[in-house]
Amino acid sequence: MDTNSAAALDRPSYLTDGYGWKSWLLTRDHKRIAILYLVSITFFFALGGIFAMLIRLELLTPEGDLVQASTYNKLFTMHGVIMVFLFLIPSIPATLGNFFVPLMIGAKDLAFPRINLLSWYIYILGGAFTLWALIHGGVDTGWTFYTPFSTTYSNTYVVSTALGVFILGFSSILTGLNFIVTIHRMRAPGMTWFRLPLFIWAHYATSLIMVLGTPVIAVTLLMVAVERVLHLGLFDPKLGGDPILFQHLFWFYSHPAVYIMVLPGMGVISELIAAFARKRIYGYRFVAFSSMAIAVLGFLVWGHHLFLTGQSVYAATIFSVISMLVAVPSAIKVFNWTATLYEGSISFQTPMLYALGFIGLFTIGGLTGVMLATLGLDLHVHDTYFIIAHFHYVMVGGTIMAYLGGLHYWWPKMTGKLYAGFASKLSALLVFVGFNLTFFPQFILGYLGMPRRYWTYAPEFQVWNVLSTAGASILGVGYLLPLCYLTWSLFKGKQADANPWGAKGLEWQTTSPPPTYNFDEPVVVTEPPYSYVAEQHVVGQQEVESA
Amino acid sequence: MHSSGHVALQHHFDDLDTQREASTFGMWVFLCTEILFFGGLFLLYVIYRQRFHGVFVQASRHLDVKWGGINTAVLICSSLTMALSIWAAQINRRKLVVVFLLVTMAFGATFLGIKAIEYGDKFHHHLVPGANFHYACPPGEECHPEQAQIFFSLYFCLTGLHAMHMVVGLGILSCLLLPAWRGRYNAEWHNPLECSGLYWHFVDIVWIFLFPLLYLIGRHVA
Amino acid sequence: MSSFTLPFFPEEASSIAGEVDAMFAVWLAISLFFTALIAALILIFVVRYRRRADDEVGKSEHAGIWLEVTWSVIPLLIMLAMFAWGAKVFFVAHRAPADAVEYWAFGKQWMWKFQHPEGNREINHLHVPLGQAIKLSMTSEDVIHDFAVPAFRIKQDVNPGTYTFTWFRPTRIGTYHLFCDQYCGAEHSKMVGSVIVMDPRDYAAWLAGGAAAGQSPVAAGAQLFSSLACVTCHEMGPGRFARGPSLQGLFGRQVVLEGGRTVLADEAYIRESIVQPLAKIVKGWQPIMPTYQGQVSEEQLAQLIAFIKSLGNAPAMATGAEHPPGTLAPGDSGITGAASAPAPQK
Amino acid sequence: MAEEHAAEHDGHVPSRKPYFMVWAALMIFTGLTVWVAGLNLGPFNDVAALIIAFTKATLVVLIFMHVAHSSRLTKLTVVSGLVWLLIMISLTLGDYVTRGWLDTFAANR
Ligand code: HEA
Ligand code: HEA
Ligand code: HEC
Ligand code: CUA
Ligand SMILES: [Cu+2]
Repeated sequence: MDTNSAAALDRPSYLTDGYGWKSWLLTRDHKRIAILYLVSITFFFALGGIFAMLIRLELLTPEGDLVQASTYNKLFTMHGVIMVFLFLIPSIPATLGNFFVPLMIGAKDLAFPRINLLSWYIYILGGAFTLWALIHGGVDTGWTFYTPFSTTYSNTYVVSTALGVFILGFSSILTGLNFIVTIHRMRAPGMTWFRLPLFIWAHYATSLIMVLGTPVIAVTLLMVAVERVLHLGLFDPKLGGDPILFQHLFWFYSHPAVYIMVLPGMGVISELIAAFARKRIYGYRFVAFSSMAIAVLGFLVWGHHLFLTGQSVYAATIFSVISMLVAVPSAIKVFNWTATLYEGSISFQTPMLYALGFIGLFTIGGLTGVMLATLGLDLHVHDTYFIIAHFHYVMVGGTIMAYLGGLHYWWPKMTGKLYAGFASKLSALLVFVGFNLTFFPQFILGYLGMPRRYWTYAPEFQVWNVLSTAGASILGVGYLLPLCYLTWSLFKGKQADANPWGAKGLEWQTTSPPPTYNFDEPVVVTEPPYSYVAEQHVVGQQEVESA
Repeated sequence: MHSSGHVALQHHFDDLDTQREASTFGMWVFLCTEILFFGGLFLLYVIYRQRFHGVFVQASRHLDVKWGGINTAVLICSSLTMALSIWAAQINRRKLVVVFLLVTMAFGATFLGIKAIEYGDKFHHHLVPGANFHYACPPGEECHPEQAQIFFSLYFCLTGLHAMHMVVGLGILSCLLLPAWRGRYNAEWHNPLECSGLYWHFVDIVWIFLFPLLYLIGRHVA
Repeated sequence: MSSFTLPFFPEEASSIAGEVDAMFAVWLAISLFFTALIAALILIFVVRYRRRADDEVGKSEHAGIWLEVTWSVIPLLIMLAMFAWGAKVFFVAHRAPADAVEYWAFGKQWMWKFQHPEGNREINHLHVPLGQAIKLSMTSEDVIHDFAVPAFRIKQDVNPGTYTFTWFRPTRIGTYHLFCDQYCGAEHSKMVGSVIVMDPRDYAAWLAGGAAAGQSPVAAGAQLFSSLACVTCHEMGPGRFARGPSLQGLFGRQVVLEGGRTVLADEAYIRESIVQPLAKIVKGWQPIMPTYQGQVSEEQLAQLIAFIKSLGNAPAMATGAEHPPGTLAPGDSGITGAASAPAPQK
Repeated sequence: MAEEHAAEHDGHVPSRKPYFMVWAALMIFTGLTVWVAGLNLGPFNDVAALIIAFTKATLVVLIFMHVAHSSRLTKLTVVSGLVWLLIMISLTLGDYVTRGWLDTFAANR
């Protein structure tokens, strides 16, 4: 145990620097705020997951026998809203990003610690609004809030949910703002742009989207609320308004938002591949710039969600071709990760299993995305289960795999504890298998024509639905396991070294868990990231996963 | 650095300059999001203006160019005094900072007062969208209450959102008064003043666009 | 038991289905290739380069620019090719062939209403003759719906306040699912029905038989045109003084507006001219036309439009003929596999 | 950025003249935009109004908000906000303007 030297351990870590609820709820330490976020998003993930299980149970049979139609509609709406706005968007940035952006660039904290804490409170407030709507009877508009249904026809709690999402937007904006300023202004001496870990590049790109896109969804949902409450006509077709204008505004944010969801995941994967192949990411600059390219191009393709809404076919053509362009930087990433494995020194720790799973599932999700961007195909599969399968592959197969991989990778750093190796590998396997069983059949269902948001369906679709439900239960167990053994490790886990994986990166140069201001001595960076050099003595790897 | 150890220095920054640059930059990034926040409404304006060109031109004549123009002038003056209060801080004139802040706030309040008069007038003439909306057709012209209602919806959303920003701006400025009085803003350190100024000017700029787009488009017909 | 069949592909029952499936098959092959390639490379590398000693490190190499270019450009070219193909199919799907017959569809929470050119009306079921290209003009009475027939591989949102279109040429006799594919409220999943493709002779018999017959949309529109007093301003026939422009040959023409802009006189334009006449003023005319908002239902609007369309380019008032002679050219859609179309029965 | 502020601390007294000049220009432009709106220029009414508004905004940004003396990063931030707004408006407008272009029924040609 070298860096966790006795002297260093004499002073408190960020976890022991103050006790009691006040020291947490009024903290300005980015690491503690990350933990606050971690706990809250786990809660919302479980809630969204429960809704998912209810959806899958209802769909076990073609008839609507478990819940009523209106209840079903609320289920998938709350599932979508919670998973997207309360779980996936904050997931990696607000937990792993919050914790590791300052650590990885050698800063003492984010640029605006108070704003960081504020963003968590705003998140909680937004979540409270959403929960309030949920408890009082829920919403049934779908997570897309399409008008005029949401403004005029739905008689559920649209306004409080929309305001909830509106509020959550500001939480996201503040996080992004904080990251941008931090990455620009707080890098340690010697930490040049091309010495930044790819995780940082990914978060920088993500923050750009958060800052430039989120205000649009905020104002859009505000308009929905205003139209619904005050009966101002903004999208109302009865006044000559155009509901498709709402869709433009919604997707101007929500397409880039899917890159808010996946870019941080891609950043995590770059770190994992580098650490577990013990080599520099192949084509570092290409991977870095591809994040930026995705962020920028991602703003030009939102119309691919509107191909069949009555949008002009010429606009559709433009949006289609740019959607294809935005897939190129994703391809660059996938190929560079694969090439990094070549001549690496690959170990199969749990995080690496998740990373490899990510590459496979994201590739499938991405390729089907490009199919959807093909105008003639979207003609057939738009708004069917093909879409559902596509985005669960990228969001669950992609981002959640990355999130879990990252959580397992940095868990020893965040908590100072090691978790059980066998259970964690088992869970990675269960998630992979369960995931495919849940969502692959949905591609077939989609091509067969089964529409999404259907409470009942034609009987010939049943077999695939049964398979999907079966898969979902495996998946559920796969997610439940980490919850158990990670919690367990907090109490019974072995103490972790400063650098249990023998990985490179500033975050591994401080103690596990780090002190309040991250580093005991000022940091000076002298080498590019991932400088694994053979001659140099590499810290012996701790017996990590055998607690 | 000369500035380390300053009272305003937060512990995670190495020196005041980094802190100042960080917060100014942060403010700009925030203003960027504000552009897009208003941008959503501007998009609606552009699309509906394109669609209902005639109606928008006609409905715009119900807005009072006189009040709109005066308010534009008021905001421009407030921007000047805001800039001057920062200038006063830069030359260490403590009282002048406070005076300019107060004048800025007075202009801001005047703006809101005039806005209130205008809103009251719209209310009086049943031009507030909703159940009581009643759009009187100009004699001899065909009219379209529905589309005019969309115009007024946009008018209220845009100016309302703008007015809300003014209120927030007034709140921010009033928080600066006491520290300014205590001489906290001076040549070495006046960053909160600077950042609040950025916000105030931004709100002014929004109005610079709102005025012609809402008040003036029907003028050449009237 | 029907629930234990294991369907993979939906039936192909329209002229466009074959090409959509072909495109899907090609995409599937491309995807399989790339997924397999990446999976294989990963497997080979992780086995071949697995860590053998605790302090082993990988061999970092510098990026080969040609490799980066290769794996950017090849996928890009593939995608551009698929984009072009997809766009072509999309345009075909948005442009009904010349011999298409116009049907109307109205979406409403939670049912579909259809009107045949012959005047028959149906709810949730649509009977069509085999081989006949059918253009559906659609609108909604409340929220957004979506007309989707998987067996035809077509889909189109149906919006309130405006018109959208789709068309298909059924190539196989049978009954096919009709789904509402845009979420529209509680009973969205019950807004389903069927499209029944019949032999043209059976179809004719069906039309003549029990099905709810009625006036054709064009005839109904002509009646509305006089009962709503449109005719007082828009007098038919050349050379006569009128307070409003002649609607003869209006449809499909570019109309010059006050202020110099031009617009295409399509269904949306005509609808707008009726419900919101002031929105676009025809150059040289006064804005005196009253609005008919709220006085005509969506179905009546559709009938008025059908009537105005029927005025065609012919000098005299057309009498319900769907298409001016000479335009009945075979479909120029370029779709392969279309069944030869028997002439529509009138 | 650092140099410019170093200058400030060195006792350089910033001038207030530019502020008054910008103020005067803004007032004049306000009058101008009202006057121009009264003329009938057809579509150029909009163009003129927007050009004047942009000029005014640029003056405020450059002088009142000190961007003229700020880092490239600040300038980039301002510009990117505008560019993104432009992306949103132009692509959406592109949809609306081209909506009617496709003749949905080959028979009408
Ligand atoms: C994390 C989230 C995420 C991500 C990353 C993506 C990525 C992509 N998505 Fe997806 N998408 C969603 C989330 C996401 N999507 C959601 C939530 C919806 C539905 C919303 C709703 O309606 O509720 C949706 C819907 C959706 C649609 C609308 C479908 C419809 O409603 O009709 C389309 C259409 O173009 C689309 C396209 C794409 C494309 C082109 C990509 C690309 O970025 C993918 C790029 C990646 C690759 C291509 C893989 C790697 C490349 C290679 C291995 C090289 C080889 C490649 C080729 C030869 C092509 N998506
Ligand atoms: C991040 C986003 C995300 C995630 C993670 C998921 C996860 C899952 N989703 Fe979700 N889904 C969406 C985003 C997401 N989804 C969106 C945006 C929609 C569209 C909504 C709309 O149409 O408006 C959608 C819609 C959607 C549908 C379509 C509904 C319809 O159109 O009718 C279905 C159907 O199968 C589904 C299934 C699932 C399943 C089985 C999971 C599984 O992966 C979930 C597994 C997780 C668990 C089972 C929880 C794990 C358990 C715990 C942590 C402990 C909890 C405690 C106890 C149970 C004791 N989802
Ligand atoms: C009081 C007279 C009047 C009546 C009644 C009237 N119109 Fe018109 N209509 C006009 C005038 C004048 C114009 C041209 C100015 C304009 O575009 O508004 C016009 C324009 C139109 C146009 C656009 C024509 C073009 O050349 O682009 C259509 C379509 C139309 N009317 C349909 C109808 C229908 C259908 C009705 C009855 C339901 C009707 N009108 C009733 C006066 C009338
Ligand atoms: Cu109608 Cu769904
Ligand atoms: Cu998208």
